[in-house]
This record gives sequence, C-alpha cells and structure tokens, in this order.
Amino acid sequence: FVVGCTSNEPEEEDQPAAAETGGGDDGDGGSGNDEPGETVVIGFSGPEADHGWLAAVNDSAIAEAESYEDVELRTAEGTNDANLQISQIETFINEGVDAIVLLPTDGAQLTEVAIRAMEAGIPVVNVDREFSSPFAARATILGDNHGMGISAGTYACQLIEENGIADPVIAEIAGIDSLPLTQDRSRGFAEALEACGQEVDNRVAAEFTVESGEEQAANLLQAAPQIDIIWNHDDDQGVGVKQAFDNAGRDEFFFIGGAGSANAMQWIQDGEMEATILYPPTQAADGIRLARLIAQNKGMSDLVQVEVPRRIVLNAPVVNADNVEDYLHLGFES
Amino acid sequence: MSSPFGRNLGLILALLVLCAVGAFTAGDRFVDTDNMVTILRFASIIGVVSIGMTFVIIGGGIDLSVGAIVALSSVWATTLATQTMAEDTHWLLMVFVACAVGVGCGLVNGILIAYGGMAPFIATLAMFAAARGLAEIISEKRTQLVDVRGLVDTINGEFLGIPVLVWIFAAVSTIGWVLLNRTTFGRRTIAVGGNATAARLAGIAVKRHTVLLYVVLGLACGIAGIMLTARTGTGSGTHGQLYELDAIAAVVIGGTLLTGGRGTIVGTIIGVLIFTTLTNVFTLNNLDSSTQAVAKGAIIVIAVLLQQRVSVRSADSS
Amino acid sequence: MSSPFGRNLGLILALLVLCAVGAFTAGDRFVDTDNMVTILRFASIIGVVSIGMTFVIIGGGIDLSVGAIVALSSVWATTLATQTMAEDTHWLLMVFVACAVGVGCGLVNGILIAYGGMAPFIATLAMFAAARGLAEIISEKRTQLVDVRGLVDTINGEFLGIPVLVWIFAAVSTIGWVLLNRTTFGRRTIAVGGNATAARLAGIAVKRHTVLLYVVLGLACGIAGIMLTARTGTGSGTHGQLYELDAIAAVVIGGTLLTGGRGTIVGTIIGVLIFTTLTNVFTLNNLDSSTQAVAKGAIIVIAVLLQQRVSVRSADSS
Amino acid sequence: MSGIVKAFPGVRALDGVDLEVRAGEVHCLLGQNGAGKSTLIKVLSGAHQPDEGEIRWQGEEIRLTTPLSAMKHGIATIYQELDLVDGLTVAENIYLGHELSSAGFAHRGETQKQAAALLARLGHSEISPRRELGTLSAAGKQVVSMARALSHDVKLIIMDEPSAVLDQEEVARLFKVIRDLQSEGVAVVYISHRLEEIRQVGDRVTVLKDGRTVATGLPARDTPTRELTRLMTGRDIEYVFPPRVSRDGDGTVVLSVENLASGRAFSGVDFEVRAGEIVGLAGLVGSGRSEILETIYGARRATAGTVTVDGKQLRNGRVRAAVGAGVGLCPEERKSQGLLLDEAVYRNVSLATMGRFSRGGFINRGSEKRAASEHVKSLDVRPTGVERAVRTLSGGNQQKVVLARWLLRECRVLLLDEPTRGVDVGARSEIYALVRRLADEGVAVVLVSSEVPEVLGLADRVLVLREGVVVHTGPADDIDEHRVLDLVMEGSAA
Ligand SMILES: Nc1ncnc2c1ncn2[C@@H]1O[C@H](COP(=O)(O)OP(=O)(O)OP(=O)(O)O)[C@@H](O)[C@H]1O
Ligand SMILES: Nc1ncnc2c1ncn2[C@@H]1O[C@H](COP(=O)(O)OP(=O)(O)OP(=O)(O)O)[C@@H](O)[C@H]1O
Ligand SMILES: [Mg+2]
Ligand SMILES: [Mg+2]
Repeated sequence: FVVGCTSNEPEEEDQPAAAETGGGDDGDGGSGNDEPGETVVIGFSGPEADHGWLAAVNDSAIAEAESYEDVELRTAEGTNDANLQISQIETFINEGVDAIVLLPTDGAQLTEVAIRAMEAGIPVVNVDREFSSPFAARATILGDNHGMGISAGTYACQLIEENGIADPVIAEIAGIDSLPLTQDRSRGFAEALEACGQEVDNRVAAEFTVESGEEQAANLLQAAPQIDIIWNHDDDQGVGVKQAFDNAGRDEFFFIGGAGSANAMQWIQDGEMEATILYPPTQAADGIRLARLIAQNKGMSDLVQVEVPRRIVLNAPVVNADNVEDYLHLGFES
Repeated sequence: MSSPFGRNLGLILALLVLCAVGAFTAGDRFVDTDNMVTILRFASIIGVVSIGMTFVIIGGGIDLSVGAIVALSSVWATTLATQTMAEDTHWLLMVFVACAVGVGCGLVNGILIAYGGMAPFIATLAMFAAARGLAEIISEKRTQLVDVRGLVDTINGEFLGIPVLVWIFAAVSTIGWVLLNRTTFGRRTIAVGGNATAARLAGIAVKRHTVLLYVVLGLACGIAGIMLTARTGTGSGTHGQLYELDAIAAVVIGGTLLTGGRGTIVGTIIGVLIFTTLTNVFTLNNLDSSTQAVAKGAIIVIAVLLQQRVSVRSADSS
Repeated sequence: MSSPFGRNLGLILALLVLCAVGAFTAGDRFVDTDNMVTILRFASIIGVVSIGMTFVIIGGGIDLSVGAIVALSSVWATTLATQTMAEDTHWLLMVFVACAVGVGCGLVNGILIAYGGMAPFIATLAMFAAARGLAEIISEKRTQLVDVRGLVDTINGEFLGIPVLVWIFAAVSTIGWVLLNRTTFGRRTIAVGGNATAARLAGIAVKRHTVLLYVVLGLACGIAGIMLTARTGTGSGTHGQLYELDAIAAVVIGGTLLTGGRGTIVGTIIGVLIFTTLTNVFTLNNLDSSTQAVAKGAIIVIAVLLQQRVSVRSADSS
Repeated sequence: MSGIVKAFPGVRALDGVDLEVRAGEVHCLLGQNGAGKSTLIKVLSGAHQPDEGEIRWQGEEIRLTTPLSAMKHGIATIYQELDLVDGLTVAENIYLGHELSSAGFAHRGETQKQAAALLARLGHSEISPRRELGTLSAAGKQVVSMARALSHDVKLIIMDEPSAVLDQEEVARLFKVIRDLQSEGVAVVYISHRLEEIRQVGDRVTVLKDGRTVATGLPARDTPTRELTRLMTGRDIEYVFPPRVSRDGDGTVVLSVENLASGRAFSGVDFEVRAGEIVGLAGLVGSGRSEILETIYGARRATAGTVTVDGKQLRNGRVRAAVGAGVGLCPEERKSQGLLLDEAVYRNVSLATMGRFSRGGFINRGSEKRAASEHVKSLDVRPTGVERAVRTLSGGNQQKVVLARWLLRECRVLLLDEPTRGVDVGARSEIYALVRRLADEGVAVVLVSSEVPEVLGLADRVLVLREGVVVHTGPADDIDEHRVLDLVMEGSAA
C-alpha cells in the first residue's frame, strides 16, 4: 500500500496530502503529527539525479522538507560513486544530524556506513534500495522492483490470453543492467511470464536515458522483425523508446512501460501505450516524513502501532486506460 | 606517403571480418538494407562528432567535453523560449541555436587552451563538468519534448529513401575530408599538431588556429546535438553520455595519432563504423551487456594489432 | 631543479583558497578534525590510484582502465570461493587476490602497449571495457557482500585514532615519493617518458620498464580495490566508476605533464586533495549537483590558471 | 667492422661498409649528408641491428644486440641528435642507465660529485650537476653528452658531429680531451663535416659514399682536401666562398634594427642591412646571437628597441608581422623548430608559402609540388623524391629542406641561424653560392654561424658579440679570424 504519497505540485504541499489508496481517507490530518515539534535536522543523500524519476525523487523530498517548518534539510545530492556517498554520510555523522534519509546508489555498498550512523545514534531511513543488514536502518521504504516485474509479466500474460496470441514474441528493454533493481525487475518479469508458459525472446538494456532508450529500442526492433509485447522498465528512457517506435513506424505490439511518468499517462490516454507499472517517485518524500516522526519520537497516526514501522513496501499497480485518470496526479515530468 | 586505401587496409579488413561475423551469426537480419540503414543512422551522430574530433586530435589536442556540449546544445535548442520563437519563425532557428551553443563552447575551450595555456585535457574536463551542469540547470533535469514538428519530421525523416541523418553524416564527412586534405586549413592543422614551434616560426598563427580547431569541433557537437534532438524528439541533459570516449576511440582506431600531426578522415569513419557495427552484431545476437563489453575489449585489441601488421606489410611492399 | 614547494606553490595556494572558502561558508562544520578525517578518508582510495597513475603518465603513458581494474579486483576478492578460502586461512588472502588481479591487468595493459605497440589510450580503453565486463560476469551483476569481518574491521577501522585507509594512502604516497625521487626506477621513468630514444640508447630496457609502470599502477588499483571493498563492505562491478578521469585530472592538476617526462608525487597528492575538499565544501553547503558541476568546471580553470601564473613568477624570481 | 649492410624501408643506408679502428687512434669518418655515417655508428653502438656483415672487437666476432651490450664492451657513443632527457638533472643524465646505486636506490651525492668531476675534466665546472638539463643551451647539452660518454669505462668513443653546436673555443677544449683519451689508449671515431678539424685531431680517415666505403686508412693530416672531397662527392669541389660584389653605399636599407634588447639575453643592438648585403654575427655560444634573430623575427618579445623592414616598423612579438613583411628565419634546431618530421618534403618546403598555391583556401597541389621540387633539386637534396617523409632524410638534407622553404618564399630579409650546421662540404659550397646569389638578387641576409671563417668568408659586414653586447662592427675584409677570437674573448678590445 502507498503511504502518504504527495503530489509534485509544490503549492499543494501546504495541505496535508491524502493517502491515495488503501489507507484511511482522512489521512494523517486528524493526528497531531503535522503540528510543528522541536526542529530536527535531517540529512538527505540520493544518487545522481540524472533522469526524471530520480529528479522527481529529490524534488519531492526537498519540497516535503520545506513544507515542515520544524525540518531543516541538509542535502548531499548527486553521486553514483559509493565512495563519495559514504563520505557524504560521514559528513552527516560529523555534523550530528538528527536523522538521515538515504537512497543509496547501491544498498549493500552503503550498509557499512549506515550501520556506523546508527551506532552513532542517528536513525537512518533507507529508501528504495535496501541495505544488506537489518541493523543499518531504523525504517525502510521500498519501491517493489520485483513486484513491478511481476505486475508487468502478469499483465503481459493477461494480454496474451485476452487477445489469443499464439506463440507470442516478448521483448524487454531493461534499465542499467548492473543495478540490483533492474535485475529484480527482470527476475519478476521472467517469473510471471513463466507462470503462463512464456519467456522473454529479446532483451536489451538501456541506461535510463532518452538517448540510450532510442538506441537500444532501434536495435531491438531490428533484431526482432515482429514483436507482440514490449516491456520497457523505465518511462524516462521510454521517451526515446517511443521515438524509436515512431521512427521505425512500428506499433504492432503492446507497449508496457514502467515508473509512471506524465508522458506515459498521456500516451495511455491517447491510446499509444497499453499500460505502465507504477513506481512512485515520492518514496524519499515519505522517507523525510518518517525521519521527522522518528526524530521527534512520534508514531504513525494511521496505525495502531505506537511507533513507525520498520519496513514499508510500496505497491506496484498497473495503470492502463481503465484507471489512468486515478493516477494522473502522480505522473512526474521526465 | 602510401595511399589512403593502403593505410586503412587493416581497418577495412577488421570491418569486413566483423561484417562476416554478423552475416554468419545473424544471417538475413544482418545482411539487410534496413539493418545497414539502422547501423548508418546509429553511426551518424557519433560520426559527426568524431569527424570534428579528428581535427582537434590531429592538431595536437583532445576534447573530453563533446558529450556535454551535445547535451547543452540539445537542451538550449529545446527550451520553451527557443521553441516558441521557432514556431513563430522556422525550425531552422533551433538548428542555429544548437550550432551557436556548440561554437560558443568550442570557443571557450579553444581560448582557455590557446591563450590561457591550459592543457587540453584539463580545460575540456572543466567544460565537461560545466556544460553538463548548465544543461541540467537549464532543463531543470527534465526531458524537454520537441513540439516543433518541422524539425523532427525533416531531420529525422528521409530524403531519396535514405535517412536525412545519414545525409548529414555524409555531408560532414565530405566537408571534413576536403578541409583536411585540400585546404590550407587542413595543412595548418597538421603542422600545428606535428610541430607547433615549427609552425609558429613558419608564420602560422598557432594560437588562433588552435581556437579554430575547437570551434570546428564545437560546431560538429552542435550539429550532433540537433541531430540527437530530432532523433529522440527531445532535448536532455543526459544526451551524449560517453561520447568523448566513443569519439576518441573511433578516431584513434582510425589511425590518427593522439600526439597529433597525423590522421585521416576515412580512418575515423571506418573506426566509427567498426564500433557501431559491433554493437549491432551484438544486439542481433542477443548478447548481454557484460559479454558485449568483454568482446568489445578483445575486438579493439585485435583490430588495432591487425591494422598495425597489415599497414607495416603494405608499407614494406610500397 | 626548483624546490617542490616552489613548483607547487600555485597548487598549495589554490588548496588554501578552497579551505578558506570552506571555513567561511561552512564554518565549524568545515574546520573540524572529524571533517578533515572525512576528507582524507574519501581522498585515500582515489589517492592511491592517482599515485600509480602519476608513474604511468610521467612514463609517457595513460590508463583509462583503472576504475574497471578496481572493480574487477574488488569482485574477484569477494567471490564465494575466495572468501571461503580466506575464512579458512586469513583475510590477507583477499588482499593478495585483489593485488594479484590488479597486477595481472596491469601486466596485460603493459604488454599490449610495450610489446604489442598499441597506443596506451586504446589498449587501456579495451581493458576498460573488458575488465568491467568480466567483473559483471563474475559477480553476475550482484553486489557481493564481504563476510570476512577481519578485512572490514581492520582496513575500515582505525589505528592510533586515524583511519587505516588514510594510513594506507600515506604509506603508498611515501613509497611512491621515494620510488620516484630516490631510486633508479624513478629516474628511468622520467627518462622513458621524457625521451624514449635517449632512454633506449642509454641501455634502459624501455619496453620492460613500460610494462613495469603499468604493473605498478595495476598494483595500486588492486590496493584501491581492496580499500573500496573494505569501505563499502562489498565487491561490485560498479565500483570505481569514473576513477580514470578523476585520477588523471588529479595528476594533471598536480603539474604532471600528459606528454610525460615530468611530474611530482606531492603535486598529485595536492591535486587529489583539491578535488576531494571541493566536493566536501559543496556537500557542506547543500549545493545541488548541477551547480556543483558548473562550479567544479570553473574552479578547475581558476586553479590551473592560478598555478601557472604563480609558478611562472616563482620561477622568474629564482 | 666489415661488409655491414643496413636497409631501411626504401633506402639501403649501408651497403657493405668496412671500418677498422685501432686502439689509441682518432679515426675520422667522412662522407656527404646521407652517406650513412650516423647509421654506421648506430650499428656499432648497438642501436641498429645490421642486416648483414660482422663486427669484430679485439679479434673476436661479437653481436651488439642492444646499446647496453655495446657499452659492456666498452663502446660509448655521443649521438648526432642529442639524446638526453630534459626532465632530469645534469648528473642524472650523465649516469642514466648505469646509475650509481645500491638495491635500486640512487646515490645522489656520489652521482653529483662524480658528474662534477667529469664536467671539470671537460673544462665546464660552471655547469652545476644539479641543474635541470632542459635549461641548458644546445652547447651545454653537448658537453653533458660528452661527460656521459666519459662516464663509462671505455675503450672506444664514437662522436657523431660533436662540434656542430660548439664554437671554436669549445672545440679546442674538446680536442684536448680527445688527446687525453688517446694517450690513455682509448680509440675515438670522430665524425665531422669540418675538414680543418679532422686535420687537427685525426689520425686516419675513412670515407663513405652512398653507403659504401670508398677509401679507408687515409692519413688525416696529409691527404689533400681535393682528394677527400673528390672521394666524398665524386667530383671536384672548390671549398671557397663566392666573390663579393663590391658596391659600397648602394642598395637601400631593408632591415634596420635600433637599440634592440630582450631581457638579459642581449641589449643595445643597432645595425642596418641593405639590399644585397650579408651581415654576419660572430660570437661565442650563448652570446645571444640566436636571440637577436628570434627577436627580429618576432618569436621573442623585445624589451626595448625597434625593428624596421622597408621603412615599416614591425609589431613587437608577432611572427606573422615579420613574415608578412617578407622576413624569413632558418632556425637553429631544425628538428624541434623547423620541421614536420612525418610530413612529406614538399609540404615542409611550402609550409610558409601555402597561400601562394591556394585559392579560397584550397590548395593546388600540382603547382605546390612543382615549385617545391624545383628548389629541392637546386639544393641537391638526396634522395630527390618530394613525397618522402622528412624523417627519413639525413641531418644535412633536412637542413636543406628548411632552407628550401625560405627560398621558395622569396623573402626580403633572410635570417640564417647556423645554416650549414651538419651540412657536408659539397652542399656547403652550394649553400654559400646560394646565399650570395640571393643577396645579389636584392635580399638582405643576416647570418649567424659558430664557424668564424664562414662568417668572415661569406658576410660583407661582421658584428662581433660578447655576452649580448656588440663589441665590434665593420667590413668583413678588415678583420681576421684571430682578431675576432680576441674580441670574443676579451671584448674590451673594441
Ligand atoms: N630511420 C630511418 N628510416 C629510413 N631511412 C633512414 C633512417 N635513418 C637514416 N635513413 C637513411 O639512411 C641514409 C643514411 O643516413 P645517415 O643519417 O646515416 O647519414 P649521415 O651520413 O649521418 O648524414 P649527415 O651527415 O647528414 O648526418 C640516408 O639516406 C637516410 O635518409
Ligand atoms: N631555455 C633557456 N633557459 C635559460 N637560459 C637560456 C635558455 N636558452 C638560452 N638561455 C640563455 O640565453 C643566452 C643566449 O643563448 P644562446 O645559446 O641561444 O646564444 P647563441 O649566441 O645563439 O648561441 P648558439 O651558438 O648556441 O646559437 C645564454 O646566456 C643562455 O644561457
Ligand atoms: Mg649523421
Ligand atoms: Mg644560437
């Protein structure tokens, strides 16, 4: 379930955003959690915001922090170098911040330093890419990458069945191949396909950039003269992927996306895309909220539980023409 | 001096071997006009940058900022303001803006190197950081969609059945070849790269010429920027990543000396084709990216060693 | 020979200015022993690579594969097999494996360059692709956790209140300095890079020496690989990205000529510190990455121009 | 050595050469540019591997596979192209490759002490062994090169044109060293294009022509010059300077230099050169002659004074202004300052004249090559092909290529810095004739040479320099070699 997703529009930040799905309709508005408490310093470090989704992650985190007058945010933004990110966390430890929100370039690689922060008495909220040790984070908010792959694969199976495609050709355009999250997505996709007796016929990996998406998609189209279903992991690179389809004049397949950018939602509305699997960029914003609560020793008012939970996994729902209206506001600019 | 054919014999051989491998492993999917066009279209953008890079390297320099300049020019050409103006006037305005941005960056590089006395590696490393940062600031890290359809339709379209991108690459290559081999500009480039002191004492304005070389490369980056903009339908701060390594690799595989003073446009073109064909063959064979990387490393080594052996032999027999 | 202090005066000045900016903008948070230690710890890994790179560049070469070698050695040292053996024997086995992998890669680079006659840029570009690909294949693109606590606890720990990583950097720097300035190996490196013909005619085995230089750098990469493994508690094919540019930039900012034949270890160390201090000051000041990039570009230019002016002046007055 | 053959791609540089050197003798090698002298000694020093032939050393056949193996046999070499490392100190250069060290650690103090001793032996104790080599002048480097050779325990020293960058004083010192060595039983192979040196120091002479030995064992002192030049060139050559056309006072002033100074190199230099006049600058190495030429040419900034060509003042520090006004410079170091070694001969020749063969920036290669070939032929550059890369030419022929560049340019003012350095006798007289012919055609020539007879013989007027100051100006006829040397040494006698 999605907890306290916020919109990207800064002007809406002042009002407490409603939990979108699952949770109670009145959100956390009823509790005293949004009342200003003692000022807390939160350190936030994320990977290099080199594409739309990550930029949205950073922006929404910063906007979220700005919406609280009792939060002072220190950002150490922007690196794909674990060594540098470790040193950024060390800086936070030196400064003695009250909590750290960490979206690591790689969960395992930042575990050592996160443990050190925890040992120094600074609670760490782990976002999106999970640490390899349970002692490294006070709370963990995860997008469900494996679930994303499952959703995409299941949806693909559904399409095959509904349209009665015999011997379908299934293609996959992955993101940066060496990231665990990409592998999780691909694994989920393969598992779900296996459930309906299918497998990926052609796979390429792009780099989350428009250019690489276009390049790899063009190569993919060349490699497979006829395709029935394509799953593209990431709607940012999807802009390029889509352009490659247009360039080649190919649209014989069902095109499924990932993440849920504004563009993707638009295409779904226009009928140019079948569906996209949501992967909200608001996790870090949620992380800021949790960090604030933890630092101020508060709990989550929607839960009976007194304290903030240790682990929250976000849902990865499928957005298609039937429900796109409900998700439009979540779409981020890629 | 041996004929350009002889000099590039090893390279051509390497390319042919690669094609044979492609034909053998991927069959009809490789030996197919559409596929050839795909390869060429893919090669066209990095190709234009590499032609420009050839001049800078022959002139004794190097430029690490080409990818960043490509990104900056694509972003600048697709800002709301530029696009609005282009809607009002003509899409060529966007082309002009991209080229102007490229030339501007090249000018800064050139002036820092020639008049500031900075090492090319360092000056362009600074530009590498600054131009990409600026591109991100301007685009606010968003991908800017192109609404001016004329640009995309024309440059990403076809002319006489061949993609306009490939025409542009062909035109830039031809101009580059003539410039290097048939004009005083080309001669001066070789002189400046071969022996800057001798060139200066022979009355060549070495500093001014050096600036010009980076401007030429900047212009090539601007052209590549608008090509990439049209091809992807977007301007983005992430465009052109690793172009610096790709372009330098293509130029050097093509036989241009990194120390300057010697090099050919034809070699560069073949170098670009080797790399793009390689990627195509890999994709057609569904190779995963790690295996691709290892194979790429091995092939670079083989291609270069082959080229050396063959050119030594052909020089002997001449 | 002018004193190392005089030669590096501009650099030291640039570093001081940077520190002043840090102290002014971030106050106590910058001027703080813990923060200094953080900077040094961050500098240590890229520092070790840069010391090795200094030798290769002085010797007239270049190495683009350092980051990939760091990754490969970290992955190889953390495979299940290696870790199991290390559990049975001692964690030093992992250190040994990482160093051996580094030396092996350096050896391949060196042989391709010295005996295969390949341009260093191209040979190491091939290694850049191949080593990272191999690292990904071995690790199956997973991040490999280190279970041998001895390694992490020791190398990522402290000794006499100072992080062991910093001690290693200090040791490598000292050895590098002695090697370059006080041994025949160092003097011959300058000869090979400054005038390879002269070196050959003086009876120096230039090819063998070139191989040795890349082996030294490979060893440095192996050490850096195990340092990074301990610091992150993992081995991964993504380690060491862009280290090649960072290391080369530090070496060149430090006054080593890319054409070879001249350079200092002290300059390299200051170069590394300039870059890491810069990053630290940025972090302390909450700068976003795009602005950082632009500022970094500007500061590189200013530092180099400053260094030139100051060293010209101090050379004049000497 | 006997029957040595060495072929390079396209050239048979050595085609069966025999050479026999006895202990304690000074054996001179003579031959035109490109005859194969340098190649021969490179074979002897292990730098090149011969294709055929054998080398016998003290009676035994040996194979010299590397420079190191030659050194081990006691053969040391001073190469024609100074092969030293700029980034190292003088002492380190001297002991490069055979460092005084233990376990790889260099003994710096000891190295410097011994280097200082060697330099003192060569009469150059003013060169500090700790100085960085790059800051020395060409002559200084030559001294270091010699010290380097002496640092080995040698039985044979090969010197390839060691005197080319030395002035007479230095040469005299060099000869003294050679005689010392000789008395210790060391053999010397001496290469020079200056016959008078060979007569002074040599014992026996071997003459090479086109890669073959044409004469060997000739007595150095007594063999007539005619005979030697005939052996070298295959024809009779008069080693004389072309006659001066006396035309006092006529000819307009083309170049005028007023009160010129540049830093500490020279100051207060005043002179005029008329059309058709050759002005020679004489002086010791380091007296600032090259700097004067470079400053006139704009390659170096003047700190005071003006340069005027045809009544128009040149912009300070602008080479292009000078070239535009019709000034040409043949620089002192042809390799580092003059040539594009990998480029074809014709492209080197036309480098300063490209504009003439181009229209709208496009070069007409046909006319370019034709014009270049003409000058290359007139200078007798060998081999004659203009498509050949300059790197493959011998030193003297490379020098001619630089000269050809300025001939092609048809300058108003020609600045020649050591134009005959490393040039053989035959080519020398051709160059002399050429310079005189140019002057007769109205070119103003400034000539710098370390060979005083050359300055006196060729120039109309002579300026003698000492430590950057002109100490004598006057017609070349009024002064003789001894007087010049006195002036150069004492300086005050002006
Ligand atoms: N590396 C090389 N490659 C090709 N040809 C060469 C090379 N070195 C020398 N040669 C050729 O070999 C011949 C002999 O050259 P060498 O340098 O021995 O002449 P030299 O007698 O020393 O002349 P100089 O008096 O001008 O120094 C020349 O024709 C030259 O062009
Ligand atoms: N690179 C340098 N660094 C320091 N001093 C230099 C350098 N080059 C030249 N000089 C100094 O400048 C003065 C003139 O030198 P130079 O040898 O060029 O004179 P020259 O009369 O032309 O002699 P040559 O016969 O060698 O041409 C000398 O005092 C010399 O030491
Ligand atoms: Mg010679
Ligand atoms: Mg001189």
